[in-house]
Amino acid sequence: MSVDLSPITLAIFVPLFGAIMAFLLPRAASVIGLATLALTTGAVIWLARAVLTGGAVVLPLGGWGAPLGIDLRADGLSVAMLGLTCAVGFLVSVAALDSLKGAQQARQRQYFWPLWLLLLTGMNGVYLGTDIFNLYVMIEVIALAAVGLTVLSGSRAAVQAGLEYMYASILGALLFLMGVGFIYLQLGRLDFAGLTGAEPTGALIAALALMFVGLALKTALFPLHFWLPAAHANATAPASALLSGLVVKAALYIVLRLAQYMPFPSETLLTLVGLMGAGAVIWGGIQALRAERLKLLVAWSTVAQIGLIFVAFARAGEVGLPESWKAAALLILAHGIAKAAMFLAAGRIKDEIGHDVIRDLDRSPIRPTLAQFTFALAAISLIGLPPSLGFIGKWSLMEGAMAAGYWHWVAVTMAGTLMSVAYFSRVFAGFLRFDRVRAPVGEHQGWALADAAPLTLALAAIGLGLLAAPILGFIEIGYPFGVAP
Amino acid sequence: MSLAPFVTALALPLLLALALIWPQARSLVWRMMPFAPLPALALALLGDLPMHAQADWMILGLQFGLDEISRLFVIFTGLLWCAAGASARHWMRHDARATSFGVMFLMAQTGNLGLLLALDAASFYAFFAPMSFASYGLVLHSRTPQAQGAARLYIGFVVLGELALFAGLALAVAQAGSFHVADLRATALSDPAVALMMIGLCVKLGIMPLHFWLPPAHGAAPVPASAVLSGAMIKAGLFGMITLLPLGGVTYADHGTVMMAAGMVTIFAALLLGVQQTSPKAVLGYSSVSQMGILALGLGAGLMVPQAWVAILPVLVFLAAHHALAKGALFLGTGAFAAQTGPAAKLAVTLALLLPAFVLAGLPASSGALGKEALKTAFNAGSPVWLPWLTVALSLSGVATTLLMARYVAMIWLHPPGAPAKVTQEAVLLPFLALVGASLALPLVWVAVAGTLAAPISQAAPGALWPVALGVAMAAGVAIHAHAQRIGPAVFLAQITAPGRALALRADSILAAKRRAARRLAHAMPKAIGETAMRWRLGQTAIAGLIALTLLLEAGGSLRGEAAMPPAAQPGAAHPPGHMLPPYFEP
Amino acid sequence: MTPDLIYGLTGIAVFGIGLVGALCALDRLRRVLALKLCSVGAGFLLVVGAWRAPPGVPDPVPHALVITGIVVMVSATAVALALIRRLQTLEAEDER
Amino acid sequence: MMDAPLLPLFILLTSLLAAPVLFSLPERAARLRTGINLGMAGLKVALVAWLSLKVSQGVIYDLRFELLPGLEFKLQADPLAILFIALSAVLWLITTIYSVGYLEHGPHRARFFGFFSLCVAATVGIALSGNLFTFLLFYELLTLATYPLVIHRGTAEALRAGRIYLIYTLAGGLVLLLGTLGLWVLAGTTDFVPGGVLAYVVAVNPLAAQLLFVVLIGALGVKAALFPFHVWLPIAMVAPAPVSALLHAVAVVKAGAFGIMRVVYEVFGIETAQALGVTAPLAVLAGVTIIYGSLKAITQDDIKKRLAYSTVSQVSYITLGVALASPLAAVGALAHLIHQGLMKITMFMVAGNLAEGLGVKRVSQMDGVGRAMPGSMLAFTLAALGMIGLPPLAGFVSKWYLAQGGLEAGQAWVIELLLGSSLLNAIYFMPMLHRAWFRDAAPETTGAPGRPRIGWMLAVPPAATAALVLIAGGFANAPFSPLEWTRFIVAIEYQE
Repeated sequence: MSVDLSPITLAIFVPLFGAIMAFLLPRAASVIGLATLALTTGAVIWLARAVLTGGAVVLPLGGWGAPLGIDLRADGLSVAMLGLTCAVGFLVSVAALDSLKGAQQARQRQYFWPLWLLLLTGMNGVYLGTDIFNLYVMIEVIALAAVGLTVLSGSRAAVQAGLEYMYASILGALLFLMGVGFIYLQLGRLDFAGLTGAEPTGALIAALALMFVGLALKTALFPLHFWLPAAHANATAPASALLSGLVVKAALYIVLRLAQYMPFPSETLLTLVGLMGAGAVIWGGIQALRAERLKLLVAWSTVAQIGLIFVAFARAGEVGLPESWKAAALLILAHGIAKAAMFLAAGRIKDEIGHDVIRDLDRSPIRPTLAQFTFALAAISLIGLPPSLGFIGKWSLMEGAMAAGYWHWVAVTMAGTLMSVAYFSRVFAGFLRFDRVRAPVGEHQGWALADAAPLTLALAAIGLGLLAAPILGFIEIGYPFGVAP
Repeated sequence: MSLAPFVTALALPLLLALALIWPQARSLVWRMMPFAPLPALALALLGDLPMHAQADWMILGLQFGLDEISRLFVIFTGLLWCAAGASARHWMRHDARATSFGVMFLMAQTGNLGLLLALDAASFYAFFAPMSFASYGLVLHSRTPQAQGAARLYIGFVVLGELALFAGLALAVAQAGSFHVADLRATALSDPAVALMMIGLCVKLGIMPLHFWLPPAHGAAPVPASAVLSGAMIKAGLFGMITLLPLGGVTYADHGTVMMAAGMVTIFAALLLGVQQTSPKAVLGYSSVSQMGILALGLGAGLMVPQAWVAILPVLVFLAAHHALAKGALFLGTGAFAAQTGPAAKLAVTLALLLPAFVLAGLPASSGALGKEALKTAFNAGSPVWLPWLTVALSLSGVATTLLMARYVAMIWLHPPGAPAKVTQEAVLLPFLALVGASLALPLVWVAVAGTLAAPISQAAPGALWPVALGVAMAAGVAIHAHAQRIGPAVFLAQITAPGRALALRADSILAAKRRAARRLAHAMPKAIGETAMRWRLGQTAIAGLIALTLLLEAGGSLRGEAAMPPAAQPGAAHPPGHMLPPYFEP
Repeated sequence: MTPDLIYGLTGIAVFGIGLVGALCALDRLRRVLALKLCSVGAGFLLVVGAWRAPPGVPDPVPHALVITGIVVMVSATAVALALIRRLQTLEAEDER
Repeated sequence: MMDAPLLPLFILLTSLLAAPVLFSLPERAARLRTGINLGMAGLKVALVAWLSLKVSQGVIYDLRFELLPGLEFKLQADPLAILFIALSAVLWLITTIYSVGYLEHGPHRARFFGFFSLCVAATVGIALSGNLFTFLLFYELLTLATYPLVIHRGTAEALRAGRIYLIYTLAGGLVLLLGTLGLWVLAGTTDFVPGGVLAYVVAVNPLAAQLLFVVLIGALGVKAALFPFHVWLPIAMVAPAPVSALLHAVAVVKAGAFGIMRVVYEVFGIETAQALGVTAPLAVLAGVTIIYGSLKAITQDDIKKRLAYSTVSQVSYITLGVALASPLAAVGALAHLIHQGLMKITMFMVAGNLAEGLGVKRVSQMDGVGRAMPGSMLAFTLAALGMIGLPPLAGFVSKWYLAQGGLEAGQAWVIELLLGSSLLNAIYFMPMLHRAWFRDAAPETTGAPGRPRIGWMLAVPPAATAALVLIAGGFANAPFSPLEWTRFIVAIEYQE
């Protein structure tokens, strides 16, 4: 069979190839990793141009179209997700170069690149796939790679958390698989196009619910979030950034896609989703307020933010769904960028100060100013202050909810915002307090190349808010799906 | 008309005040002190009436001008300031706080002259306020406990007066639709507007019951300051009423009644209070209050019967001038007396002091007696009901003043006021004598200065001797001891707010405890919930149950539904099934 | 009761048992085994899909899916077991 | 004359771009930093002067940039914007000089001036915002930029204050977001248009409009320190003097007050708001705040706290004037925006000088400071007398117009309110003046004898602002004075 040289195939196979190469040539792993990312990014840009000029691109892999073969399809939303993955991934890789350069991290270095590239393959596969079974395979690939990244540091806590993550992830995937099976039983088709317009029978909805629960488990939606804080808090900084910024988004993306094509959710189900999101917002906020360590706080904030994305999804009920996904997508992009920046910055702070106990941040005479600044910028986007992308996402969320008269979602969003202010301000206080230090405090300490990547990400998270209109325009390309040609 | 003369008249004292900040300029400024009011005096004496100039860009549209009335006020006020300045120059020569005094003195002077020149309400207020506030420094000058008490009382009344005046002016301007005083006078202002303005100005004038500040303040201030406070500045209240209220056009019967009643009370109550004072300057202060009561009678009559105002107004101006000069002389004389060392010199000064004292008391043919007689005549045009009372009151006021003067003369001997250690005796004597002269000559000079307005005075009867005689007789048999005291406003305020503060403290502590408890709970609760959930795997179990339920549903629906599914609904059936395989399963 | 129904219900039951175990068991190894059970249950269900009309001609797609699922599960099990071993080693080290 | 449609953007950028540069300068590059600070501040004053000239000639600047479909980032230079922007530009220059002097040897100067610059950028942005959405952007930026300034000292107390400040203002910002959304959903636009955009909504659904008004005013009331949202303001006094000066005079509270103006005049429209029956309660609330702030101020011994409560009281004059719905009161309110800024910044700078030069931080320590620091205290005196409302100082002019406005609107209680407030002002300011000028210094409180050393950079700024207080009052009727400009604006807002 012949594979056409298409940006779509490149986006999947270049990372796969890179992962294999990096595994085989551990000494050149970082070079291979960066080169792979550069190539992948190039492919995504190519793809983005194609999408921008010609609308959605469909590539029947191996020459057969749906419903028989595997179609790969790129529309605005998937390219946006690809772009997020590649851009954030690239910058995290740059940061990883620095944080993994020590001699004692040789082992980590050896495994980081293959795992990460495998992860990239999986995610790109998810964003380009149009077939729910393929999605299942890809989320399994992602799960394995992500677990590998979680336990990379080799500490007991990390391995424990990784194992917990593993269980959750596999179980989630299996639930998804079960749903896939039921759908096949019902419809005899697994491609998105085949799902469109299906009769929303009770059984189909139940299958969908199974898939949703599986995905919720993977994306750590309250109350299925139990694995996330430990996993994200104990991984190394670049791994946390990837996990929190990108990996959970893959499952979220599938939820969005399913919502687009499946005979979705009745109003009650959607309300349930929203309530789970609201629960996440509140519970994540409370736990973040209590967290004693910086990375744990950030991880709990991820729980809360993911909840917020689901609230955005449910913000205007069934009627508003054709618009609500845009708000959710904006929040996904915003959270991906900002959270990656925040985890990298938290890692930098931990590296410089030597610990990440929030209470004692102000006891250190060392103040990694730039990393702290980055953290604050990322927090601005996560809290949702203007003009960040997070703000725009929140704006769309609240606007839709308000227009539909769903005041409770507005209230939840506001409560979540206030809580995020409260827990992030705990951290700021640690940065900016000086009267508990005996030694003279030096400013501008700990400048490093590694600061550049998170800073870029954080600035992007804020600056992209100004480009919200074009971004929104872009992700709408190729929507609604319709039946593939 | 150009603005320049007015600006010059006001800028000179102001600039001198500012110049005092530089140590190098101080001696020059003190030498200039007596001449500071000269530009204003020159303007009043030499300028052609009526004068008017305006600067729209200043404050809220500044308008200056002089008419016949204000011209007279400027003349006697300026004269008094000249004399007080001359006296102050020597009085303050070795004073540690001379600079502070000088600045306040000149600021007050600027304000006093400025308000006489102002022709619009905002500017009037703009000059009235600095005058009042700067005087605070004059009253407080000695920093003794009495001075501090007096100053506190003074500032309290000033603020009260300013506020009332502000409110009254605001109402008045809103009603008249113009800032110009002529427009205010031409408008039938509402009762509250007039009442508020009257309160604001009566504070300055010391009409009872707004007089409390006056005697202590005049007693506490240094001699030159007392002279202008008592002579010049309290007349600002009178001038304000003359210039701002629609007197002579509109009837305000109630206001007039109150004013006259207050005036009568003032005349005699001040006597009763004044004769109990031991400080000679405080006695003089009460005498001022008493004299202002006379002016209040005139004002009240004018308010009540507008037609009478034409007759009353010139008399009031005359009385103001008369009181300014006589009282100024008395205050400066007190200083001159204190500065004398030998008993002979003291006696001589006392004799000189008797002249203005008798003028004030209304010795026949003196300005005091002429003024009162003229006022009686003017009252004839007023309310017939009040006329007899007014006449009697005016006559008896002579007795009252005589008694007060007697008390004063006694007190300067019994409780001689303090004087600076190294003051030049002649230098402080000279301004005093000049004012004595001016006071005696007033009836003669008035005709020349006031022109047509002097008519009622020149036609007035010389007056009777009996009130003065009676007063002297009574005074001779009187010996009274007195004491006066008050509590300060600060203490009062503290007492009022004490329960509130205690309550707030208590509420704070309760709140703090509650907050602590809430914080403990907020820390403990999530932890407990989280741990319980972790231990019992609540979430997971619930989810497992849910999913199991879904599976059962599915089992019920999907598996049974499968059999019912029509073959046509299976797209795969139409194609070779192998093609459904992913590529890597391809055979 | 048709065989496919029996087969399907068995699959669901097996999945359910595995699910409860995976979520509620505490022992690590048991949880892995429970996940395996889930996987088997899901496999059963997919195989039922191959039974569809006409009953005589098996649909190969579900078979392919099942095989893929098994492959995925095998690798996942391997990773899980490796992690468990690693964790045991670490715990043993900590205790010493 | 050259026409530059991007002029408002340039004005915004003068301080927005200065911020990153200042952040990145090393701590020791003091001279360069000062140069950039003063250069940019001076440039901004010049640009603002140019802009005001153009606007007074009738040019309207309008820059738009679409952020979301239909939702624009919009900068607009109208006379009302000029009023605020001129205040912030001039006072920024003055405060910058003061801050350079004040923090000469302090730590974290790079950070301080960076955020300082950002803070002014936010203020300028608020002034130039052409719609409520843009206003919201800068409003939040202002919160973020001022937080590091408030906690600049880095002590536990400062941190606590900072947290309270942050929670209040961000909660306010959140409610403003809610209000903006509500406006957007109800009216389909968030533009500021003289006469308002809500006439239709008010006619159709008055309840929603009333609710929206409450939400918006509540949100802006946090920054404008309306009772009971004023709590943060006195606590935020732990900040360094120039920060307090800026917070009180220009940036934060004024942003709130300015926002209230925009909302009442250009979102609702004064007539609509009046018809809706919401202005009267707002006026009453402002009145309560005025009295409450003054009463609290009396009991404070800490100089800065007393000034802070005084701000609570004084800023509500602006709200009061807006809410009275009469052109004259509006003139008073708008003029007070400037006048209060000038007076309060003077007082805070002098308070800073007292703390810096003499170690005097409490009213009870102020005995005799007038002799030790005559220049600064003279400035303070002018400002305090202005606050009380003595002519010809600036405060008198605004109070006068407020009183006239109250009468014009038929609300005579305003006069009583103003009287009460002036009385209370006198009660808490007079003792300070009395102590400063008429008491002899207690040696143990003022430290070493002799004249204190404060550099010209600390001495000149309060003198300059005090002079402005005098000029703004004394020449209130002159062209381009705040009062005149205010009349120009009111003519537009009342569409006369």
